[in-house]
Amino acid sequence: MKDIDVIERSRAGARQKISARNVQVRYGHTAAIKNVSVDIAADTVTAFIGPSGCGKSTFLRCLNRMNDTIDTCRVTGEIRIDDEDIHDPKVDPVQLRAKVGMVFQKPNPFAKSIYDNVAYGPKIHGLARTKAELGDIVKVALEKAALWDEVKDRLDSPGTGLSGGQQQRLCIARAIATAPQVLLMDEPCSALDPIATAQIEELIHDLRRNYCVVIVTHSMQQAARISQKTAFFHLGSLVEYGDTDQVFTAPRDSRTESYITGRIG
Amino acid sequence: MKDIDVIERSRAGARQKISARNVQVRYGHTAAIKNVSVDIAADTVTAFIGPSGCGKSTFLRCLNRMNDTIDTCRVTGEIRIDDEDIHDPKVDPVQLRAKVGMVFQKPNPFAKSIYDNVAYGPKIHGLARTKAELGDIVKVALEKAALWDEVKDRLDSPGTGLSGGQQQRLCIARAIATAPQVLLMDEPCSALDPIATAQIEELIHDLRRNYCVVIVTHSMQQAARISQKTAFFHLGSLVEYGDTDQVFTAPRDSRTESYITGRIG
Amino acid sequence: MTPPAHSLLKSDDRTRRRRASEARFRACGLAAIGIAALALAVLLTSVLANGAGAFRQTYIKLQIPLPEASLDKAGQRDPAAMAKVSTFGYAALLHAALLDRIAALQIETELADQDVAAMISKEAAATLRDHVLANPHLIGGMAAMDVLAAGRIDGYFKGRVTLKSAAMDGNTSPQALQLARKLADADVIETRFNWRFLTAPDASDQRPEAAGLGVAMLGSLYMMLVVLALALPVGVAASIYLEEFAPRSRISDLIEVNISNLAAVPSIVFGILGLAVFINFAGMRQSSPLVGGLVLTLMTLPTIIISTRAALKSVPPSIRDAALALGASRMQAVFHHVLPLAAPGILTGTILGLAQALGETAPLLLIGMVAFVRDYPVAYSDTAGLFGDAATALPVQVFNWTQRADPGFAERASGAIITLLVFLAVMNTAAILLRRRFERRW
Amino acid sequence: AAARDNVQVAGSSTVLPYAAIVAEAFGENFDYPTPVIESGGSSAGLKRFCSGVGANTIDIANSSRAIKPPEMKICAENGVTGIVEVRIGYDGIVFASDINGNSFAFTPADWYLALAADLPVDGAMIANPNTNWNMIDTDLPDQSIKAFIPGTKHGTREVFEEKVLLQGCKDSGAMGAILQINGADEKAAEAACMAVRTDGLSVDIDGDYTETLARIEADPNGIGVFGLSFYENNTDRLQVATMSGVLPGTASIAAGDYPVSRPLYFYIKAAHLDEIPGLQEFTQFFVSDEIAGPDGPLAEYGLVSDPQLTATQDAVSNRALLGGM
Amino acid sequence: MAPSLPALVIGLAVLASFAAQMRARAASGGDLRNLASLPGPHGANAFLSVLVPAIASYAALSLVRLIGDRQGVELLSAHSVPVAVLVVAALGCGGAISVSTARFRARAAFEWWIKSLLIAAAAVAVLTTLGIVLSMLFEAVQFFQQYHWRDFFLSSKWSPNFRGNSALGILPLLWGTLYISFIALLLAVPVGLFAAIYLSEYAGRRMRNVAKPLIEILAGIPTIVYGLFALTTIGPVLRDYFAQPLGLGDSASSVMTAGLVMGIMLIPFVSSLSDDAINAVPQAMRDGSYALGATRSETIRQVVIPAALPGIMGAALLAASRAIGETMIVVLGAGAAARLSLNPLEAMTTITVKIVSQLTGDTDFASPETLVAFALGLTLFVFTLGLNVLALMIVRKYRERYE
Ligand SMILES: Nc1ncnc2c1ncn2[C@@H]1O[C@H](COP(=O)(O)OP(=O)(O)OP(=O)(O)O)[C@@H](O)[C@H]1O
Ligand SMILES: Nc1ncnc2c1ncn2[C@@H]1O[C@H](COP(=O)(O)OP(=O)(O)OP(=O)(O)O)[C@@H](O)[C@H]1O
Ligand SMILES: [Mg+2]
Ligand SMILES: [Mg+2]
Repeated sequence: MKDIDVIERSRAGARQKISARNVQVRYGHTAAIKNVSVDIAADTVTAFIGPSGCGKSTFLRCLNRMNDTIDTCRVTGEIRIDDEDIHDPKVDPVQLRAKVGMVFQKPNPFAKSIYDNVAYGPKIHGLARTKAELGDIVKVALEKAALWDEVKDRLDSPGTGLSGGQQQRLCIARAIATAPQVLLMDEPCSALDPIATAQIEELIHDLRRNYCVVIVTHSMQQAARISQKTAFFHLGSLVEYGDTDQVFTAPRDSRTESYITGRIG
Repeated sequence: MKDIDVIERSRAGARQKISARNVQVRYGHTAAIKNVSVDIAADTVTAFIGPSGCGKSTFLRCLNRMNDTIDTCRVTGEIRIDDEDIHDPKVDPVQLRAKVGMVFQKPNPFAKSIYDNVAYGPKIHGLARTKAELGDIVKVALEKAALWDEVKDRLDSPGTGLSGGQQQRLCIARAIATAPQVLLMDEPCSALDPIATAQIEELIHDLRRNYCVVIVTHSMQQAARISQKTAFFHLGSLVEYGDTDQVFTAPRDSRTESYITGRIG
Repeated sequence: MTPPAHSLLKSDDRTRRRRASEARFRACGLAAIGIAALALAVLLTSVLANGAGAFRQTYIKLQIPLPEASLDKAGQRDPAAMAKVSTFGYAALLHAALLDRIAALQIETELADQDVAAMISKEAAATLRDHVLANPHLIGGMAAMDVLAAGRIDGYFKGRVTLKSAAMDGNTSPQALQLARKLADADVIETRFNWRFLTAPDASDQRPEAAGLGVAMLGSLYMMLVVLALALPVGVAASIYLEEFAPRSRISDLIEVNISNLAAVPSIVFGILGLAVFINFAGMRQSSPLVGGLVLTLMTLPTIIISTRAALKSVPPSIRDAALALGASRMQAVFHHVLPLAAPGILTGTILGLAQALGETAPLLLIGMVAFVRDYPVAYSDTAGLFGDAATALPVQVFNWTQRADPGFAERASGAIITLLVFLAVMNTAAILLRRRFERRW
Repeated sequence: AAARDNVQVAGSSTVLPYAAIVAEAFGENFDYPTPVIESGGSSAGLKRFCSGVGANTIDIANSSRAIKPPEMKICAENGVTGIVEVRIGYDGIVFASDINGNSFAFTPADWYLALAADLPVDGAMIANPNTNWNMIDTDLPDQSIKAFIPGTKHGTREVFEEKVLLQGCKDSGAMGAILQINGADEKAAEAACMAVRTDGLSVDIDGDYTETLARIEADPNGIGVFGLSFYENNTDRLQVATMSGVLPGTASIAAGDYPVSRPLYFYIKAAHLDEIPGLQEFTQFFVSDEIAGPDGPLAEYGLVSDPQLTATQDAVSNRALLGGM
Repeated sequence: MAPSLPALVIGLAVLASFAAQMRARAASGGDLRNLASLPGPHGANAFLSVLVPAIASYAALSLVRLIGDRQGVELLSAHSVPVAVLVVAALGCGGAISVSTARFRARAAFEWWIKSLLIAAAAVAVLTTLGIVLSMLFEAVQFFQQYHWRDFFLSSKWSPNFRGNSALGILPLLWGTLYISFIALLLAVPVGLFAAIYLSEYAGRRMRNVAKPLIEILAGIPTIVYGLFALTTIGPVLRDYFAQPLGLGDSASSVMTAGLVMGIMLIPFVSSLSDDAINAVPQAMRDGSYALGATRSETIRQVVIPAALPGIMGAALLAASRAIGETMIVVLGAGAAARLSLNPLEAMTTITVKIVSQLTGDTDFASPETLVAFALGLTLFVFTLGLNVLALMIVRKYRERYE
């Protein structure tokens, strides 16, 4: 396990998927993200940790320009994905988001059936040629998200009638069904029990082989388990960013240390 | 710590706050809760654990008759709080809910200012005689919910503009501001970082002195830390219910054991 | 399952197609707005072009001798005796005054005296009579008055009547218009802003130049007060009950169907209802704004109820749950949290409903408000009660005027439409501003 | 409800302009409030008139036709027993077309041949083949037939059918031919004479004369049926056709030369005469020579003054009740 | 005396309100938490306990008096009504004050009053229906006594006649009603919906704030203006550029003319109400779709519209209702000819138009030609009722709650 990680990490080091420079985000007049620069490698899992309200979700939403939909939100600085500036006027946010998928912190299923919730992405991207193929995609996605068994008999019932954890997994299934290259996950396991969490972590581990995964989590154990890189945010700033091992065992910044040892919140 | 727990438990054993008998819940034609009977003691923290979708939220919502608001939802069986049948036609669900507060799984702040979110309950229940008193109640509630420092400068901004974890704490503050006798909390710490979680756990610990707290959680550690009683649900049934120590160290049911050791989900 | 395009800057076929479809969709939206805007522009321009003239009016400035011999033979200044002299008597004085004036200005005209007299509005005599009866001391002297010019002369100064059309017109002649032009040059005839149009009551078919909207505006105002005071609260209350409290049952289904069905009831049927219930059964006054307001209230209720219910329905249930869980009653949850969020929809319903109520004529037909009314209705009187005086309404005036023979009324009808729209705009501003404040996404 | 202090009138929209002129003058010269004149049609007016006695019913019903026996019966059932009938004059009905178009000189037969649904030809009824005026009479202009006639709700339609179509049917000899075809069924023959074609060449107008005028302006081939007063106010846009060589006008109609006209009435509720202030005065003022005479404002506006006005004045003064009730 | 009655009742209500609050406060012994309800609800309950029964009794007694009046007997003397109302008010006042104790759940009582007011409001809608049916039933029955129902419902000929012997078949009118409404909706629903979509999803705040009220002006323009617009502008254009070249007749008034113009009038009904419904869809749902790489239009079509469907259906239904009930535009735009034809460029007419024209005509008011208006009105009422039941069933199938 350790060895593989080392190999992976060096490989990742060679290919940066996302690189952010001096990113600032303000909601109206208050800054939520202050001057964050970070490089996120392909084929890695990067964890964002930090106290509640420190700007993790906000920064995550910058990476696929989801902040565009919030009127008061202003993003400055440069974010490049595959060396292309995502704020370039020529970039279509639609294409960007097809490439950079996202699971939100609050589960937000569509007012559609469970099946349609998952099939929606593949449909609009034309990932399936036939109905059967689409059915397969849905099934595989739900299986990966550890939801298939629970919902296979009620694919037609509305996605909004699921339990909290089921909704969360539905949103994960929905996101992976479109096969993005980068997957942004905002606390994807917050409403899940340990077993489901383990299944999702396994999924993330699998995804890492081909994709770049960024995950926001409050569980330091989880971060340590699944990520190769960890970024620690505090009050809108990126305080520390490095290999997960290093961040958790030998943090460079005193704030990181305090947070990890449970002294600041 | 141990000793106190024993004392508490014996005391609790004497005074049952909530007692449910043969509770069944169906959504349309599918049963979500099957024949659950349970006694919940006053001055205790009771944890509901179980895999996602097993009916924890559903059962919790029975206890303050929140399921009344779902058209398709049918609750049968008997639930008594303070020895009064809550389904008695003479019982006003409004008074019931004033007595039995609730924090929902998905944070649902009102589309109002942060201050108004918290002040709403005390206002309608007339808990404050003056504006200043109301302000105090709001402040104390926000402090207890570990949110005061983050929002004290923006009490006027909308509650919906908070981060996920902040919204969750806002909902906790809102619930405790009305000073209910029973507090039902559906995964109140799911979006919180460890420090905030610790603060909320401390709050729960404090609350226990006077209130009856029921908490749904996916974190077995959390259940072990804060609860005196634990109920394990599986596929809509109450599989095991007992002292937390016993449930975690010597589960009687094999399913409980599998779940705790991470074998079923 | 090839992953989508690798470069964000270059798009593949599918993306191009999707983007084109996006552009088409957006264009459709814009086109829809365009259609609506175009229709609005066309309608408004035609109304404005036709109706602007109504806001200007031509007057003849006259010095009118008031001989005691013809106005107060007894010389007692006894009002009853003076009132015996009818408008016909005063008309003669006016005609003489105009002829004198023309003679004094040494303007040549081939017109017969009676055709010259026809240049003065028939309304003028009544105005003069009222003036003299109110100021008896004037008798024996002169009265300086600006009197209304007849409709065709007025039309000439506004471009509605031309020398060419006058040549074929049995009611005027090119000579009359030429004379009017000379008088205007001599500053005897003047066209100026027409306050009377907004204040004066309706006039008969012979006097388009005197017709005004005073009574109609008061009538509409009273009716809208009734509608606003009843339709909005009753409509919102009914919606709240049906949406938030009524048990889901056959009965509530029936009520729901019944309300949408009411929306499809032709407006004149509400008139039948009003006549049967309010006038014949309850004995309320015919032609009164109170009955009109009640009928319009019933007519607008479905619009308000339907939109309010839709608005209530779209408030997320989690908001209600949150309030209920705090021990708020359903009533409190609705009034404190749901209603504010539903406010935009409710206000839209109100805007549409009031627009409908303000512009509707047919139901008023049967309760006697499509009428010729000259006396200003008062809001309250001991004999007639609240809003019990006979009145008309703005759309009624439009309807009436478009039916009249004299082309001068067509111009006034358009002017009345402009006024109606302004009235509507004023009435709805509050709703529009409020709605703007409440509109937000959650 | 408290007693009213204004006179309340309802009924025919044809009578409305005349009633409004009188009401206006009445309001100006008397100390009573100006009467309220509603429109809404003779039928609705008479219906409200007959709905009972009391302050919430009307005092006068205007009508463009005489009240009918079944209506009288309902009136009586509702307690409205004393009714004074007043004929105020005659309404001339004229045919007019766009001012810039061809001029026409009609006979009733022309109209019959132009508008009949079916025509008797060689012993059989065939669908009216005429589509152009000069197919009927070569003296008429070469212009396709497009007639805007009053809809069946209008009293004018009845007059048009009887005095133009039926007359034309008889004049043209078609009546005889039809009688031959249908075996001398007089009633059916009359109905056939008055049946109007439905192929779009004849257009019913349910609205008022302004609508007819607008339609002619939108379709310059159209010829419309108008009231005399309406035409006289729009001589710059319409040219009138002669009927059997007579030009319509108040004089020619009063003299009986111009054939198409109808009487206009109003009905007074006798029970209200002493209850409603000003009602008696208003009715007398209405029929006074000053107003309804040949030189009065009503005639000036296009009402054909009733030659028997004096008799009417007496009837009003004496409250002569209808049907001797 | 009469005008002072309201003043007296309101005075009593205010008095009761204050007294009840004082009593409650006194009962609380200084700590409001001892009360089952706050003083506010106590006061409000007392206020309504006086006001609502007083108004209700006034209404009921007046009704009794009226009914007596209509029967020609005096069931109640004029003075007894105010006295009775005052007694009721005083009883309410006393009762409300006396029950205002610490344990009294005043809020529940107060809400009971409010709820009864809400029910009363909902009852208005039902009573209106009842009133409409009753006010037409008598005359409709008379009509069917004079005219055979089979000829009315099944005949395809409509040609009323002054001398009786009229053909009064409803079918051509029904057809015209449906045809014209259909065309109107064909224009109004897509245009209105697209306008709503553009306003809520694409337009900036400024444009939206301007455009929405502007479009709503269309709903405020009197229908006669639309009618004239149809008659003088749209009609001739359709005739000269479509009907004549296509050989579909040469009528300026046609189903198409009226339908299109009516469609324009209905745009704001669809657009404004749909806009509200679309706006009420939670942003989180849109975000979910955008995050999957959906374009705006895909999001709107597949996520937002389904979620807003109940509101949009309501808007369309309202527009349809208005189309069926509209008169003036049809009179001027479609003509007055009752005809059963498929050609949209031919003149036709609707039930509503004929109701108005037969009611405001010059025919004998006791004859079937006039009475038919009531039969038409009642038939239309029943017919639209059927359509609405159908619509409700369809809407039910699609309704989904979302969060
Ligand atoms: N509104 C609803 N309509 C229909 N089914 C529902 C509804 N809410 C919940 N369910 C179903 O009832 C079952 C129990 O749901 P519940 O929300 O109680 O689960 P839970 O134990 O809280 O799970 P989680 O930990 O994921 O929140 C699940 O299978 C769920 O899909
Ligand atoms: N829509 C918004 N409008 C205004 N302020 C916002 C908005 N969303 C977030 N904020 C503020 O920005 C800051 C960062 O929020 P963000 O959601 O990124 O936090 P987070 O790190 O995700 O926290 P959590 O762990 O609680 O989800 C917080 O202070 C929050 O209150
Ligand atoms: Mg977050
Ligand atoms: Mg749950």
